[in-house]
Amino acid sequence: MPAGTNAETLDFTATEIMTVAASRLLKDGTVCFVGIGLPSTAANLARLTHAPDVVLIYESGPIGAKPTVLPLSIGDGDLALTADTVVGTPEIFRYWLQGGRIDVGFLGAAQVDRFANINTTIIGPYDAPKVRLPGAGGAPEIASQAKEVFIVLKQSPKAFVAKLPFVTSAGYLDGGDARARAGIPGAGPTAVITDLGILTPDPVTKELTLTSIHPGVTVEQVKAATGWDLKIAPDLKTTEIPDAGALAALRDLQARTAAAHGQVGGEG
Amino acid sequence: MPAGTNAETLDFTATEIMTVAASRLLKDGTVCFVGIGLPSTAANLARLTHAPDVVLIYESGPIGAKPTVLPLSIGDGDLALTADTVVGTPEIFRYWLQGGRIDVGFLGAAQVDRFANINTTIIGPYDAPKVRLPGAGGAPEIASQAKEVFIVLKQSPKAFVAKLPFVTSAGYLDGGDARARAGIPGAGPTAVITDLGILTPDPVTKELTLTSIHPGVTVEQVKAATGWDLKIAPDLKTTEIPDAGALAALRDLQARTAAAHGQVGGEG
Amino acid sequence: MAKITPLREAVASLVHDGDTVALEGFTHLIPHAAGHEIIRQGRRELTLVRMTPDLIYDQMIGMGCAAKLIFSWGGNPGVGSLHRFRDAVEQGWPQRLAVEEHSHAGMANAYVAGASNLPFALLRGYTGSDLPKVNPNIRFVECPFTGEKLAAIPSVLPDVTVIHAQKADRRGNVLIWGILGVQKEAVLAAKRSIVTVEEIVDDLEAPPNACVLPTWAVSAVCPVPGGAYPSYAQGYSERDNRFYKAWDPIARSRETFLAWMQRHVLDTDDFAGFRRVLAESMKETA
Amino acid sequence: MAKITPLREAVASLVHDGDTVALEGFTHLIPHAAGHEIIRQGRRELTLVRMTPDLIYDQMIGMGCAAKLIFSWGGNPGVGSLHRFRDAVEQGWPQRLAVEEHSHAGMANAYVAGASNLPFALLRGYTGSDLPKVNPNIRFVECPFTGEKLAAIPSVLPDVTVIHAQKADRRGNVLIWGILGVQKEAVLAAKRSIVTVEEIVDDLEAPPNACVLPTWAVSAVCPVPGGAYPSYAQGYSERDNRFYKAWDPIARSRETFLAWMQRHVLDTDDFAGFRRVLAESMKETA
Repeated sequence: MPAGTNAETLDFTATEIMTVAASRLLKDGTVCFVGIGLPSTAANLARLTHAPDVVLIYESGPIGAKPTVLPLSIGDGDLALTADTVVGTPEIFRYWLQGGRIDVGFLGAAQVDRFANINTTIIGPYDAPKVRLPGAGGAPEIASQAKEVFIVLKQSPKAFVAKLPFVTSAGYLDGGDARARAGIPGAGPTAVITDLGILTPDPVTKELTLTSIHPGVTVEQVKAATGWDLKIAPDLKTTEIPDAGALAALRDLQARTAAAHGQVGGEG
Repeated sequence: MPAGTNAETLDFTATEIMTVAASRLLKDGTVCFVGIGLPSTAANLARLTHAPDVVLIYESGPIGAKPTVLPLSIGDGDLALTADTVVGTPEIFRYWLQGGRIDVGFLGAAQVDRFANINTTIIGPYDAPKVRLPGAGGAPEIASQAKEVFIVLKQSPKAFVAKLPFVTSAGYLDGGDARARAGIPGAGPTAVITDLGILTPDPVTKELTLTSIHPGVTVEQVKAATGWDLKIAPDLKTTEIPDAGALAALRDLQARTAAAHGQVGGEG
Repeated sequence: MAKITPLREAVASLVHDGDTVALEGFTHLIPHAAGHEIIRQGRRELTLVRMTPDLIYDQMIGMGCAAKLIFSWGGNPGVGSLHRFRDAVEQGWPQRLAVEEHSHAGMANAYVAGASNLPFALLRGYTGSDLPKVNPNIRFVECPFTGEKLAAIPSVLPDVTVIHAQKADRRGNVLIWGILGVQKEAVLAAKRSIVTVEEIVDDLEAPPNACVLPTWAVSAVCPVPGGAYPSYAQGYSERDNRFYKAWDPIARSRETFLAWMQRHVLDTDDFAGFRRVLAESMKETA
Repeated sequence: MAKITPLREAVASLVHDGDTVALEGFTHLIPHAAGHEIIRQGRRELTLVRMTPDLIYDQMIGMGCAAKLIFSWGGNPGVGSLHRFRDAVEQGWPQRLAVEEHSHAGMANAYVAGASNLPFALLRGYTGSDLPKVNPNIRFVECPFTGEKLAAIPSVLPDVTVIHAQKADRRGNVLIWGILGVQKEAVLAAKRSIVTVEEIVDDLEAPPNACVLPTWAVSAVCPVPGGAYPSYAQGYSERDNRFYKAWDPIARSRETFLAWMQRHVLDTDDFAGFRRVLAESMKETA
């Protein structure tokens, strides 16, 4: 949490502003395909604050889940019990994601590159890996078939790399119109929300550009946490600080989750 | 009902012996994909008599239906309420029929030819039909994918024709090993049960041969009701007469059906 | 979010001349009321899609709504032929009806492929049948692993799908149960959808894993109690087998058909009106 | 008809060395008891299939049951890595593990294709991903109508599928509800199947259109109450999140792993025995 010290003086943590900033991007009524962990936290925060009619779909089958606490796994019983309906996993991927019904795919990642491609597969060569990561999960098709994609992850030189060892899920590939030329339908990652700021793709080159910086964070900090020469938007904004209501809702959600699970919702 | 007069002197109608003979072919525990009308009557009679554990699957979705009266349509509510489960129609065709789980496909037909091919599509040329029949329904894939097929229909020169104007569903195609050469998995129609007798395919040529004749029916009657020079098995048997229990069960079923529907179960 | 709206408005705004329209329901939950409303509003040149065209398609075809029919079994279930469908195919009355004919397995898979946003459905099908000879939309592809030949048919992708369901809640979430047919796939394959329902309730009380169409996947929900008549809605009404039999003589001649449609459909305002006039006319002939 | 039989006998007769085995359950209803029994009986050279290999596959891989893994996401959900899986891939311990890697969409479609007796699954998938570069079983076919390029992967066709479900009746009909995952497809795609259940009841009391596997589509039903532990069975038990966290340090080193497996699995007779010993050891470390 490189920005922790500064941010805490403003009475919220770097993870909290990341989560609240990510949640703000979700408009009410959006149909959102949610990954577990940070995306799920942000999406549920949106549902509990400004977007009560956001529709949360988890790859395990729940459609319209309204969990009372954050799920620890993608298939928690609470997701099933609070959903409008629970379908089989094949149907989720066939009728709902591939069917073109998802407005926003909300993903985490182990690594991203400058064109918002995602690696969750491997560090090192595929056949002799240095680190074996969990793998693709639902991400390749979420990244390609959701109308747009938000990625949320903490910013560090290990996570934000110039070149990925493996592209698990497509962002803008080599940039420019490469994604469209590859016949990928969705608009791709329109925002990468980190603990330091928000990166969005340049409209033409599709290179991730810092367009919003969290209060208390310096541009130098963000550059130092990025494995390439990060472009900074000329009209760089400062991220709005989390409002008291959202912060209270987030903390309450996490307190209830900790009480229910013994820990805060994780990956998987 | 060409055999009516003779058969009735034996205290059952030609339709009754046809139905009972067809039902006898269904072994207990068989998984049977049932067409509406005569097949459904025979299959339910089997279930109510010698084969209590026969599993009836209807293309509308019920698996393990145990209707209290004969269904008038393929989607009667009674089928759903008495089934072990009701799945969608796509699943019936995908997981259960194409999945290779059907022991016997039980079909009716408008016309059959000497190789037990079925026409339910058209009389006359396809583009300028003399009679437009209902069409294929589930039959093409039932005929090809069930492990074996029983066909039940009344015998007449119009129904038993030398050459079909249209092959809706494959029997043995041109006979011999034509069916296997065409890559069709199931064994094909192993019995055609009529109001006059039972026809089974010759083991080598696959030409339908009269192997059992109903009591009170003459070979000449059967030949006259067939649109080709019908082969008669050298060891032609006489169909066992319906036992009293089966006849009583059939009549009771039909009486209950008439009381419930105002008529006996039909086609469709 | 589905708009909860009268059926007349839903048909007026969502069903257009020339559309590909699927009215689905496998014996159960056939959307007769919506079919009548399409006839009343005089839609023309529709491509009608349905696995089992029955009375409602016989009426729509006989009233000249349809230019083409995509189907797999066309009959009056439990009774016999569809006379108006046959007249259109055999005699071209009231106009020639183009026919694209499949098997049930083909149609069911084509709806699944449509709901899945695939351009075609893949199945083991049509082997040994003459259907591929008369339907150029039945083709074959090779498995890239085994070399096996498999059937391919285009996905069903309706402009509008119309179904009848048991109930919706006040937000427009729809619950269907019993014989499900291909209704869910038909709605999800379509650009727009109309769901008539028996009733609107506060809470669907759906069992776990029930067939629920979320409100945001449906265009319009229209309360039409009994709107599946003479078909049925499990838990609400029984199939009226008498009507299926009564339809046969009505539809046999063009004149009796047209007179019946005039009195029962064109001269009535809505499905409740139709049911009232039908009750009168069935009393007359009883 | 499914045979209702103890799990030990079902594994002994239905799971063979060298088989392709799918233990499915998407976070919910993971068949841990059956996985332990496969380890106890020392099965070798298995090709393991599973969308989300988690603790039970970590144990099976670490105990040397597996020659190959077909999967789409391998982790300890909510905690982190699977250390035994990583050790097998990164270091080849206890033996080299071949890996065939897909996306969830690919795996889910491959199970559907298997259940449908198709040789391959057709999907819009893997576009822009490097997965096709490292997995020769991801190929592409052309739509015979539109010319579009679509992904094709081989069907999953296990020799044996193993799942856990809430209940079965005395005939062996199985009811699953809640998060369904791909269990139905996995059973129907397989030659043989084992279903462990929380309880055997007189009447399933299944809602209409519930996910029911008929007895004749299942090989063996084995009563194992709590058999999904530390995963959960909706309506019966909660997920034990503590165990998922506790697994991480156990699995980090080969020695602690082997000692733990010896004490908790190899030295116990069945899952009830495992649960008793686990309760003791968790008390020790508490």
